[in-house]
Amino acid sequence: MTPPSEVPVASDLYARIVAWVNREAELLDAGKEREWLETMVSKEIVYQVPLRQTVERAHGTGFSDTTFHLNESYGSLMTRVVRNESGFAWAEDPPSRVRHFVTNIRVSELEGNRLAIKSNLLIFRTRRDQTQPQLLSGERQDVLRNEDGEFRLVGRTILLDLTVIETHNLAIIF
Amino acid sequence: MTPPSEVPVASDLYARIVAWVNREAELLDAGKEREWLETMVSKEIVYQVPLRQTVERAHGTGFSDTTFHLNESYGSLMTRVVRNESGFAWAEDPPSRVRHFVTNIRVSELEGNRLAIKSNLLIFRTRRDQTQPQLLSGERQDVLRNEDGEFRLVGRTILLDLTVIETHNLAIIF
Amino acid sequence: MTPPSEVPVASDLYARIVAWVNREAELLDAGKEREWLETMVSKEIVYQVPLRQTVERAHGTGFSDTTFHLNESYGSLMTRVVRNESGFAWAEDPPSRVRHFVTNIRVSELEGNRLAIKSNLLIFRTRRDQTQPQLLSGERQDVLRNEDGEFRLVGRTILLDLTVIETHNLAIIF
Amino acid sequence: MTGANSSNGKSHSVSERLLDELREGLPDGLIPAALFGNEEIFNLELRKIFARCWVFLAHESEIPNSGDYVRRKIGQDNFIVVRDEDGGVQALFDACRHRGVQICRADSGNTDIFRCPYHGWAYDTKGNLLGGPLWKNAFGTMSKEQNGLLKVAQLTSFHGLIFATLDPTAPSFEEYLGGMKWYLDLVFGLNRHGVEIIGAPQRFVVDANWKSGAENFSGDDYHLGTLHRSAWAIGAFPVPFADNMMGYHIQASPGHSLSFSMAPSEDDPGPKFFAYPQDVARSFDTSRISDEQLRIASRSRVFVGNVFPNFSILLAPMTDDGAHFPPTGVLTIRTWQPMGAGRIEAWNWFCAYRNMTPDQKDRVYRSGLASFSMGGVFEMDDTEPWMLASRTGRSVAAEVLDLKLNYQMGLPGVGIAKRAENWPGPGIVYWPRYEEGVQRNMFRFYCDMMRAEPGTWPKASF
Amino acid sequence: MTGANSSNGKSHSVSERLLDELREGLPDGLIPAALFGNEEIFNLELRKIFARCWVFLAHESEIPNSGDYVRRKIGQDNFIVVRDEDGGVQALFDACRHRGVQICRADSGNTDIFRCPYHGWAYDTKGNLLGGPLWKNAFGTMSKEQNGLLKVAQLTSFHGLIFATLDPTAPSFEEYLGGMKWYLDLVFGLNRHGVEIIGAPQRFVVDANWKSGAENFSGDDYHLGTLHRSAWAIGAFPVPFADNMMGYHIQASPGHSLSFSMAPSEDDPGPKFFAYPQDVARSFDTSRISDEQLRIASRSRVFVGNVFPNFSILLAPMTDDGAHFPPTGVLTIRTWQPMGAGRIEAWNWFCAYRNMTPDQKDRVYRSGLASFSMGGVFEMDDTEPWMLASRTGRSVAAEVLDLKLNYQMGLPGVGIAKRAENWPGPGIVYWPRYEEGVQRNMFRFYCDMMRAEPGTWPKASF
Amino acid sequence: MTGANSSNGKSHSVSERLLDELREGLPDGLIPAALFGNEEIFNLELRKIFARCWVFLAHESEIPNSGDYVRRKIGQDNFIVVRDEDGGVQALFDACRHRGVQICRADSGNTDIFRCPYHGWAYDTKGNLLGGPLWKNAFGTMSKEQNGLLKVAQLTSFHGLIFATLDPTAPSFEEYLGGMKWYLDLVFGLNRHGVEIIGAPQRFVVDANWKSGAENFSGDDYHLGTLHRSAWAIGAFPVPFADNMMGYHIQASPGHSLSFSMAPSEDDPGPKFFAYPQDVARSFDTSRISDEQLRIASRSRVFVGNVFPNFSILLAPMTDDGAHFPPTGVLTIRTWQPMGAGRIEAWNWFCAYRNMTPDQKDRVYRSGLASFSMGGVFEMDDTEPWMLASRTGRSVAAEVLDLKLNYQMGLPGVGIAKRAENWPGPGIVYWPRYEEGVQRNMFRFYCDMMRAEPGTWPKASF
Ligand code: FES
Ligand code: FES
Ligand code: FES
Ligand SMILES: [Fe+3]
Ligand SMILES: [Fe+3]
Ligand SMILES: [Fe+3]
Repeated sequence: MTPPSEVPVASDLYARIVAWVNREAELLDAGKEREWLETMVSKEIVYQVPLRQTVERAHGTGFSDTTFHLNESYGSLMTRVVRNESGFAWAEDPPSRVRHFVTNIRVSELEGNRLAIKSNLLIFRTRRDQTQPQLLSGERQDVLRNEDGEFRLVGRTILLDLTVIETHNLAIIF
Repeated sequence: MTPPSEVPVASDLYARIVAWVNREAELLDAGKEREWLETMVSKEIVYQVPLRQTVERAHGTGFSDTTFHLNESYGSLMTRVVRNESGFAWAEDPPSRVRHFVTNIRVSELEGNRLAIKSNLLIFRTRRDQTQPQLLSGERQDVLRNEDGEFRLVGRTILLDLTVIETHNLAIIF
Repeated sequence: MTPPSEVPVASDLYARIVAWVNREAELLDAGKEREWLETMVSKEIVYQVPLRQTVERAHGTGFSDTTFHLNESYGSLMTRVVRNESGFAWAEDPPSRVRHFVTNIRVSELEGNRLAIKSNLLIFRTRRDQTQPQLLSGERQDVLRNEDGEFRLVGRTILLDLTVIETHNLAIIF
Repeated sequence: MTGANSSNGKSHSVSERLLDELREGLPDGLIPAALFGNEEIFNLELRKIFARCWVFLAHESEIPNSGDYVRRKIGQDNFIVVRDEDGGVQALFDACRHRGVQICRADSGNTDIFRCPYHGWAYDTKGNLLGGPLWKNAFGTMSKEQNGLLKVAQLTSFHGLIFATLDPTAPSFEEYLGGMKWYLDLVFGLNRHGVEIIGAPQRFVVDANWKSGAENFSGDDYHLGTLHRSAWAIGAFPVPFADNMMGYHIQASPGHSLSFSMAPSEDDPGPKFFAYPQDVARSFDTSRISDEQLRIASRSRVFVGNVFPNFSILLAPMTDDGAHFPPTGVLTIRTWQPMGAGRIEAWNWFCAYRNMTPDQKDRVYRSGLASFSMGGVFEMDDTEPWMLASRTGRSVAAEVLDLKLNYQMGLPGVGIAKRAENWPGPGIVYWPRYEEGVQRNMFRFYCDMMRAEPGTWPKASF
Repeated sequence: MTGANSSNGKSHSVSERLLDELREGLPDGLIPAALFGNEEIFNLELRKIFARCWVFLAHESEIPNSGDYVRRKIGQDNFIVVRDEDGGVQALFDACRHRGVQICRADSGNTDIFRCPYHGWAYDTKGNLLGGPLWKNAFGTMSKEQNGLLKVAQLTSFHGLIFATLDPTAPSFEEYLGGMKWYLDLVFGLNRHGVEIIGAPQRFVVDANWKSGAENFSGDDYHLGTLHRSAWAIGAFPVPFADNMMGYHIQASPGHSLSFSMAPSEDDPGPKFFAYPQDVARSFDTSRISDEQLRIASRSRVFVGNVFPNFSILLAPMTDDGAHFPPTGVLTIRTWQPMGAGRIEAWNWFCAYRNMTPDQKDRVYRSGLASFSMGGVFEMDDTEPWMLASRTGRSVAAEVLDLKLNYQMGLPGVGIAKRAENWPGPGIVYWPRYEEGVQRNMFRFYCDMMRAEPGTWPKASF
Repeated sequence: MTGANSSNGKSHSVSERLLDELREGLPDGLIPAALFGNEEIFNLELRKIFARCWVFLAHESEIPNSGDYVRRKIGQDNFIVVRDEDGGVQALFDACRHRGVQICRADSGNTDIFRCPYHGWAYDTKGNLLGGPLWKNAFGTMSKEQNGLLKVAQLTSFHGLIFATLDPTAPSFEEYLGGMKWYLDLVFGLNRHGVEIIGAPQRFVVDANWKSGAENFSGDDYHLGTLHRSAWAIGAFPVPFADNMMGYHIQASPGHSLSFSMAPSEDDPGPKFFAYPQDVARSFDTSRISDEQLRIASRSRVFVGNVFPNFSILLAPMTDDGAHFPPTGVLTIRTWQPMGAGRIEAWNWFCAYRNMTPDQKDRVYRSGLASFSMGGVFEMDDTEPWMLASRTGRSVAAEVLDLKLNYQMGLPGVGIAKRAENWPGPGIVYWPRYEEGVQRNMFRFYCDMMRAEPGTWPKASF
């Protein structure tokens, strides 16, 4: 494939992506996961949170490309949505309070009508009386594809800055 | 009222709002609360931090529309400023160190020369020797109004991601 | 010197700075410190993290202008890079996982082909099995200079929101 | 500190030593600083104070309808305070009898069944076990009676205030209140309509010891002049500091103290009836209190008091915006939930008399919020010294240097406070308010409770 | 709570009292709630359970080549599990013998030398001290033999599963397993190829007590109907709740329990061989197990069990996307690492039979991840009640109100479970699965271990 | 761990057992690992070490003018170190005598009055109580003398270094220093001008035990070759590792140790006078020290030492940018404040001789910062192994496997270090520096202090 070409921050395209990213975060933080899935996600989505291990500097970042915390398809994401709508999803009832802080957005064009988006993601999450949040931090690497005039999320990889995850579940969408 | 219409990220208006938001945060983080109040806030400001309770998923977000952590007017905000200037505001002397991280800025136009701004707000706060910050996270919903050529804050609602607040006081401005 | 003039958020220049800031954070978070130093930093860099003390409101922010946590030149920064490449930099082997969240970017022009950039910086850092991050927050004040067509970092001051630093070392670049 | 604890290897001796020092020091107004930070003392408090004394849970106006519930704390533990199907009030320990899972999923709500998420045991609003999935197969003949939710030992409702205790041997609430009843009647029975809670309680966490809140509301008026000096700078409070020191300090009964700000003479120009609006004040009558109580109320500017251990009330004139609104009487309730030797979860309710207009209630709420809340100009300052005192309570230096805190104001010869003559109400009464007998009274009862054997009680009257 | 601890000053009496209550209550299925939160009990567990019992460290397939290592935990402490230069497996305490510095710098890797970063002492893969910089000058004649890395007292490999104990007086692993061996053989020896680990283990931290995980996997089937009700809503699990309760509860030997979901009759339509794909199932044979074991496996829908203290396995039919893929057998291993009285670090491995195709293994991994992982639709829910139970375990109210948890399901007269006749395997067996004897068996052994004097062991058979 | 504590119910026996093991093991250079993590030991240390020994607070150059103050720690507690109105130095416990509120609001500043924020009690710079609002009304005749701020028991200034102790029975500072005085004189009295502090101290928190810092500065030179190997890679340090091991290890007096890096012969080319610039070196004279001391200094490349418990100094040649600047002598002071068994708050001061030029002082500061600070290439590495060692100190495995740390370097027959002949200074002296007697000396005194009864002191000389 041809190398990705950077999309200038000043461009309309970049601006559209920022709007897309903000809209997505707003939907997810408001718990509108079905709307997110149905209006912003491609049926061919590959959504992965790879496992990470502590390794020596010489051995790189420690991410695994075969094992994951989450490895989702459109079907399995829809499964989550249905589950939360079932009224028996105790793990998230009462729901966590989740906030997506998306910064350092970088956009580049890929061939095939696709865009690569990198951003730094900080998730602030609390439940019940918790005063100390769970904080999840990482780089989010997205691929968006223009599907009949609309950008759809076709790939998402979350590279967490953690090896052991301090959370009782991962019932959230990054 | 007519529905709000989204202001494109690429527009000059959006850019002006970003500058406004950044200037405000700079003033507040620098403790220039009087300058903020006198130059950026409308005399008709309604500034509210509603109370939040943990409720089951079926019952929504748990925000109260009648009870608050803060429910301020221009007069009561000025009261805070005067208080901090009194030299006897022990609660904030020595002052906290406060940092506003404002992300995911969304702008839309309302009728009546007004703009609605949503952003995700993370406040990092420490005092004295604290090495662990107080972290306050939430969605900030602002309404700005163009008052003779200048944007003024006429409405602010802070939707915190917390029910119990771990802070000895709320002597900060969100 | 003439007072700094604000660079509008809508301008191309501002956009170029945002891209510069994002590229820098990406390099640093990826541990590409040599590339950062060689491609983005001026040989005349002055890089300082001043010490901070708790002082009463009447006495200002408590920053020292003579004592520092870090006070680096190009030479000493290169020393750090070489050190990390030496294979014996135990302090950072295995390396910390560092994430730069850069928000509230403000740009203004200085005379002499230079730009002043203020931003709010949140650093999320973990090591080994840590589930609770070290969080470092502050205002970053940069000066960039156009050196034959490229922006180079010629000055950086980190005003931390902390007096006591909870970190076993400062082997990171802000 | 557990440090003190470990430092000599006899973990019981630290608390015993501190309590001995307390008992011996109290007559001279000396209290060991470590009481405000020692972990062992704190763990004793949870058992000997909070698991035995009557503590406040909720106001009936928070759960008007059957099935309404709020989740509240006794000590550190959650109880479901629910209006049962017969209109009674229940306080149920939030722990399933099967595996102990907490079953209450919200801070407040309405339900007729509490179902445990783990295996599905279901309980009604009285805590009765109703059953679970495929019950016969699983638990056939097992007694449901013996597997209902656990309850508080005693519960009562007083002017709509719901109090409970985990100790079946505790005296009745009336007996426990003793002389304090006369004063609570004065506030909560000030008219025929009584009071109601406005909105839900605010909760915030402060790194301090719960006793700092309790002793402050027992009648620490002297701190206004310094800590709240800014309040005058902004016109938040209508009575000058020195004038405000005029009034009565009352040890109503062992443990329970209060304080009135009152002008020396009836015809003093200052606020009457806590500065409630005229038309509200007009509704104050003797339908539920005596002439004496009404007369006291009429002369009162501020009422502040604490029912041992951690139920505090304040009734005072406040405004959120002195420039535009005159102060109004604001009644606020506080509980200082003990979350650690150096950790309070403060609960904060605002009350209004039921017959106030919506506007008047809104003024009360806004004024209270702006004055006595986490973001209020008064309370904002209060938490600061409490934090700084609890740090000292944890310190080894205070232990080694034997730091005793000073509660000597108003002791014979110290200051100008004198026993008051012909005061119509019960208790030991001083005028003016330059004294700390109200705090010593709290600590005297505290000391007795901390030393009392299980099942035994110190006497509830002087 | 250390609170209970301090509350009477005799820090030993709390754990002793709780263990007495446990012993006395067990026959009636009553267990004190504080066992799930008391700090003193937890610190005892680290010493009397985790420092003595056989615990799981790794699977040999994780360290195939010499020099391969993984860092694993015994209790809270790190051990280097390494394939030594002779192909043997070592478990070395990760602490330099000079100043105690941890020398293993990665979660996994390959090396022939572990060098300490402080002064440079170097050790080989057997833990032998090799030397350090300028060794003669510094340590000349000092014995290297006496300064090698410390090791576990006993180590064994069973079907590739590496177990170890710090107690030299512990019985052999076979003896320790007792009747449980028959059942582990059934799973890990189900064909001639055996199992392997897929990928690296997932780790996550839950604010709960480790025993909640252990007792759940000992055979808590009854919770599916409520806690996992959503699983049916999304078609993640093929057997209806009531049907799934059919099967056997087995106390294999003291401490170790398990449970089979099994249809009443052989020719039930439901899943066979845990719903493994046909061609995989065809490879299941008696090369390493008996006809009885194979027959049991063939009829089994779900196998879940726990080797005391914290090694749990689950073998069940799952799918990540019921709409597109039928369930497949998924074998998963769990350890519940005790990080605090209210803190578990859960480790999570997925396994496949070696002879499965890459696609089949991928289905196993995806289905397992989507079902039994931190983000899985089943496990997501499990952690919730455990957290809510550990909160109760810490509570003073549970102590004061004397809350006993209920483990009575299946006691004589309680429910329909009955001792099973002519079951081919070892242990005490019940049908159907409406019973909690499997949990009582775990706690009986737990109780014996907690009371056992150093060097002495409760008997490992009924 | 409190675990060990609770594990047998006799909370005193753990520290007693560990201290017995320490005493018995020391002659053979064996020290129980738990000393670096056990909570009970730590709480004892706060009382028996930090509340009794002489500890460093500040340098007089930090508070030149009357009213100047800095807030400093003894153990974990804050003291106000202030230049009083008569020019004397006071160390006042930062706790109001009324309710114990901390009254010092800044890390440093200048004031003539400390006013408490709660009720307004005011104190002068000698800690005398001056009064409060409406004092007569409130506290009339109460003794102000008895209510001044508490103070340290003894305080001294030595070459401008302010030391204090909370123990009135402590020996004089000179006596406490014993032979160490000769060596501190050598550094701080090296010329007639003496030293001053540059800037304010840097503070950072490390999850390690304070003794790791103290023992390292007592003379752990051997770690440079491995831990600081990167320092040579970047030319930060001018003396090769093996050469740098040449020098003397000195047990100056019980508890206090130090180490000199020194070339075997006077005319070695290496750095002289710690590589201070020539013109500075020229100012070094015998105005305050003896010829012997001056000669030692002239031959010295590095001086590192520790005054028990936690006052460390280092004097060594460093540069921030080897490519452009030659190393210069840098004198740095460290204290390792004990914030927990596994938590140090490190304080870090840089010093220069008063007669150095601004440029020279700037070089000292930059070089020190780049080498020995939180961000310095040396110190950056030091904290790492200390953290990894304190983790081991907390471990149950170290307790169960009875891990003894190894301090045997330099014991008879171990390595090449020998007692030095005709050394002009006091103490027990070894050459070369391949030995750990300096650490054993620290732990011997530590052991004596931990076992000493209140009021009694181990002897301060060999
Ligand atoms: S724990 Fe509540 S039903 Fe089992
Ligand atoms: S601590 Fe490992 S070599 Fe010294
Ligand atoms: S606490 Fe300091 S004056 Fe009252
Ligand atoms: Fe107050
Ligand atoms: Fe489950
Ligand atoms: Fe070092």
